[in-house]
Amino acid sequence: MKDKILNTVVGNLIPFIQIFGIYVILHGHLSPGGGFAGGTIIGVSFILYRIVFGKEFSQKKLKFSVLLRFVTIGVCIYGIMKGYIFISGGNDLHFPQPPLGTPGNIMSGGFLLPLNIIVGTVVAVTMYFFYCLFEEGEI
Amino acid sequence: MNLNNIILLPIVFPFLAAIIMSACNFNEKRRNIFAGSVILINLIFVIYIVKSFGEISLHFIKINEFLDIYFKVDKLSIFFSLLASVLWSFTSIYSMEYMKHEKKEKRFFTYFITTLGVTLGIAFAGNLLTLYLFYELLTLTTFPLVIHSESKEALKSGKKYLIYSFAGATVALMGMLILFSITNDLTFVPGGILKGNKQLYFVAYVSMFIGFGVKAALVPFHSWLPEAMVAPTPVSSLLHAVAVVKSGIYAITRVTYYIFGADAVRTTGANKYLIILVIISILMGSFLALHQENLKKRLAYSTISQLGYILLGILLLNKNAFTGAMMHLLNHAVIKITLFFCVGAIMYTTGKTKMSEINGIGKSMPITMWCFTVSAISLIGIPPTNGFISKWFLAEGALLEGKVAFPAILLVSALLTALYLLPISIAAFFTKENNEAIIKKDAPLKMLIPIICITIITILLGLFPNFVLDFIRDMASEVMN
Amino acid sequence: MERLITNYYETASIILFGIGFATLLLHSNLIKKIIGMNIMDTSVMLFLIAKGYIQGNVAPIIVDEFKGVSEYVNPIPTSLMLTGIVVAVSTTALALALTIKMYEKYGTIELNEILEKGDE
Amino acid sequence: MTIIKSFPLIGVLILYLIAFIMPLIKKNSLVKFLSVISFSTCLILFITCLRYVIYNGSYFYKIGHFDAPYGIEFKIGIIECVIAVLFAFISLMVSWYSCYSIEHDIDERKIPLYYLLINILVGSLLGIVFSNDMFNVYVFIEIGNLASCGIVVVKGKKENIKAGLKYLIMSCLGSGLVLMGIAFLYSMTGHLNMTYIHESLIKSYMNYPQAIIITLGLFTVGLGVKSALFPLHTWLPDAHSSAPTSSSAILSSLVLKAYVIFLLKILYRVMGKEIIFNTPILNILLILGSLGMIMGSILAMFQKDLKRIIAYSSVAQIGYIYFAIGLGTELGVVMCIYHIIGHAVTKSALFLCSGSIIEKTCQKEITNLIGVGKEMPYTLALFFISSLSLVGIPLLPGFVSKWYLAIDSIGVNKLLLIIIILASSLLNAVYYLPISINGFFDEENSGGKIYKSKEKTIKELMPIAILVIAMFYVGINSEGIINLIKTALA
Repeated sequence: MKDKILNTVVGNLIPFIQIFGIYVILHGHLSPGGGFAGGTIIGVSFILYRIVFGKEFSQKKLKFSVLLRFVTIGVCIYGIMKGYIFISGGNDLHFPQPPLGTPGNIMSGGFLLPLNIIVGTVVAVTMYFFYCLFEEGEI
Repeated sequence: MNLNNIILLPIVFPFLAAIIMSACNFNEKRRNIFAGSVILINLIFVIYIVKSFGEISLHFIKINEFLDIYFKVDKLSIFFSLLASVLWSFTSIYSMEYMKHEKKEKRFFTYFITTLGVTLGIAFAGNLLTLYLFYELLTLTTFPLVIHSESKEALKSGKKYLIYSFAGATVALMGMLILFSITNDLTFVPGGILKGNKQLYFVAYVSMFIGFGVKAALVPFHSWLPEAMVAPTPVSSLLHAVAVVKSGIYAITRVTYYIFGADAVRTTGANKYLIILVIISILMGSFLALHQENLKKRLAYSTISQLGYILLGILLLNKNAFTGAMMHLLNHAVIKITLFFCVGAIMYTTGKTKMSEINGIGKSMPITMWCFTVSAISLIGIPPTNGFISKWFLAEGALLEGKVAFPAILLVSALLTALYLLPISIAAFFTKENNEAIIKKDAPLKMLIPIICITIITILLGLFPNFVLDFIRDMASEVMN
Repeated sequence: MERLITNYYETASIILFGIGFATLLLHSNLIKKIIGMNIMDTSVMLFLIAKGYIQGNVAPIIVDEFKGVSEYVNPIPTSLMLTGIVVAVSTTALALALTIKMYEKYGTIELNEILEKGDE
Repeated sequence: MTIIKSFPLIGVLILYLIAFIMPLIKKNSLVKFLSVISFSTCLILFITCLRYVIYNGSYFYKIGHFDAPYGIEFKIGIIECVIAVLFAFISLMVSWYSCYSIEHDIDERKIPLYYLLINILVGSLLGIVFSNDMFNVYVFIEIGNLASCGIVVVKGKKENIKAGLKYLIMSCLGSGLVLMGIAFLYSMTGHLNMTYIHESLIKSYMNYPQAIIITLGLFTVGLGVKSALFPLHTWLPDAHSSAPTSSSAILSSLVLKAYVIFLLKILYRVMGKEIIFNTPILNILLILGSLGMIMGSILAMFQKDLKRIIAYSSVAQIGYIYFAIGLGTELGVVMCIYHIIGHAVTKSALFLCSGSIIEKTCQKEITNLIGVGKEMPYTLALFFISSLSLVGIPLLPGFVSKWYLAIDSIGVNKLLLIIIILASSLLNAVYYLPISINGFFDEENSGGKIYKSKEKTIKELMPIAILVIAMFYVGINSEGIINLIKTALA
């Protein structure tokens, strides 16, 4: 895996993949795509990174504990936000209801955008974990 | 209301005492005093309750119409509780001495006292569910006593005893279930609560009779009794002559006369089939006892046949037979406990248990053997003794029912009782002691006192029975209207 | 019987379900079992989405303006099946991880061999 | 006042949020403390919610801003709240017990992961009980399915992984069937919300006769596999005996019951009485239930391993629960719920006692657990008391439910059933009592054991003692609980 051509090609390619992934996440709630699809794309870029540059190099860059903390915080924030929406919706509690958002502009979706971003990151990291798990049996 | 709580005292007090007993370990001497005093205090409680008889009844835990623990004092419960607590006190004195050569007395006494509480619970039970609850507890508390010596064989017979009692309890539970679904009321009312005749009554009555019969050593289910003889003598004497077996009989009397009522049982016609079973158990018990080598096993088989007498009296469903049965319950308890005590005394002093070993023992242990012979004679039923009175009433009841066969069976089995009891006395007194010199070494004093007192009671009951007889008579009239 | 012919999506999915169910139960190789499990899940998804399909309508994506309700296919089963896919993926991932561990510990992934080996 | 209405949802959310915080915390004791805190807060929430529901009746709680047919909603009734309180109480006790004993079962690094799985599992069980939306219940079932496989496998030994994989495959099978059932229901009615499905089914069940039978079949088999109904129970003994103690306690007392509750909801809330009475479903349940009762106990008799005996006995008790449903009468359903409560308390106490016994004496076979009574008298005494309840001594929940089941079966005048009930309670006695008897009384080969040598400290026995007291409470005031459930069903 150490040959020069692959490294340089992949080195330039990965940033573009990641940008496309971010684009898909951001436009998730208003156009086809969304957190899940965008997250998988970014996850694929991590995996590509690991295949090409080998285990110990990617270990240094994407440390397991950092990613784990990232995922758990992401899920907690997701839980709190969704919980707030659920509780506020519960029967006749008149908390301010986040706006439903008009198709077309990003910022109008109230909670939808941050939720999508979090889902994207979580899915990306889990994809990466799956791959590492199956490649060496241990992340 | 507080007066009614008194009824709880004799049941709960032994439990507490047992817990105290197991918690702090006294030395040998103080423990005996503690056990003896607990049982005597209990006896006083029972007598006090008996004095204020009649209006005491208490719903201990009333959850719903079926799940309530209900205690009530009535004539039958006084009769049984008095019998149990008096004999319990004698056995406690006896076992203080006897348990010396068995180890682990502390555990023995804890379970011994708890069983007293449970038996009084059965005596005072006001409805069938409380009776069933204490009936199950009786199995659990007597189990450690049965397997006291913890030898391989004791554990095996303990297991058998457990399986028999649990199977019997389940069959009795089935009867209770069917009964409850018809009447949904299980309280004991003299004269019975069932009206009319339904096919289900037959099934309920038979299953309850067999269920409780297992504990009363009915023939097909009797084999646990001789094997339970592996337990130490105070256990086998008290439990298998008085508490466990009689509670089976007590439960059957409760079911027959206080739930079904005599005429309801007669209409179901169940008693015709069950009487055959009872007769088999009378004859089988005596035949098996004839050639038993081990003394305790012989007495166990004789218990089976004597219990058959009592069941016969109950099943004949008339006043005289009922009186005869209750009298025999009392006499048999008193006589059988003396017989067991004497056999225990022989085992304790000379270590002999076999028939062949005990010839000539009358000279070295005169008092024990004299009491043994007196009780053996009264069990056979020779006129002046109390055994005769109960057999007389049983025969009268049988004749009243128009069945001539039963008195004949009673006489045959009386003969058989003579055949298997008297050889012991003859061997003890008249056969020549083969070689050792006759050393006069009778049982220790603490064992002799209970034996002598109970033999005196047997003789008194024989000569002046009418005090107890009138009590039983008006109990019978109350039940049989 | 003719009803089976007309909505052939449903029949196809039920046949697929049967195949998946059988492979899951009968095969002793663990990987084959997991494949069977996946076939079963996909067949249920096919069944549900086929239920949502309305002849001649368009996929429920708003391209430029909203064409009224009757134009679009029923979106609910498709959205349900999104979660269904996630669930199927996660169970398969767990099952595969366990198979790897089994291979490490037992050396084989044939279930009947493992059962005998496991007993000793 | 209305905040109480959203307590059930808050409870479930708390469980999930705290679950995901756990991997972040480094110190294990803090993780354990956190999980106990989360369960106790849930317990308090559910008790207040129960009292609220008793006074003001059950209500529908719509989640988010979309009302019923489209949004998801929770149905908070008396039964759901009683079961939720039961689940929270038992998981509190089990997690309190596991605080002391978990180090023996799994290694250090995995403890935060373990408590994460426990929290998620209990959260998903509560979800199954509360939710009124079919697909939502399916998602909760899947989460519960993965979490319970996780806690079985967490030990990482050979037989754990085999049992975990077997469990995973069987429950995936089950949830596949359940999903197919939901698909059928959706195709028939077009709704996913149970109350709406019920309304449209009542109107249209005439023209789908076979489809309804297929759906019922799918649900019964699917949920039967997951709740270890007799012929489909093969995974249960391996999973429960190899899993660590606290997880096998939760598995057998809570997880199996949630699926039974869901089946009850489908039978009585989605399908309704008239539909299921003309299908043979109830008799099938009756037969399977009684088979389970008898075969479960018979299989338990031949087992050598202590935990496998208790696992098989929970197969028998699940047979009791299905027997109660199969009776079909209203009292039958009441008794089914009562037995769920009674059995959950007894079984968790039994599993915890056996776990502590195995942990201390590190002997799994009952043959060499002979003198354990001398060494651990209190633990074995607690074990004996809870086994008494299963054997059916009056005043304990086991007896009460057996009694009412028998009365009910007489009411339905199927007398044969009493014999089955009594036979199975006798069989229970045959395999439970020898354990305690050999433990306490066998002097012969337990001579060398010193008194109370291996006894766990009082602190560790406290949760089991509280469970046994709760068992007595359930037994004593059984009348109150039964009336409560009766009012709920009316």
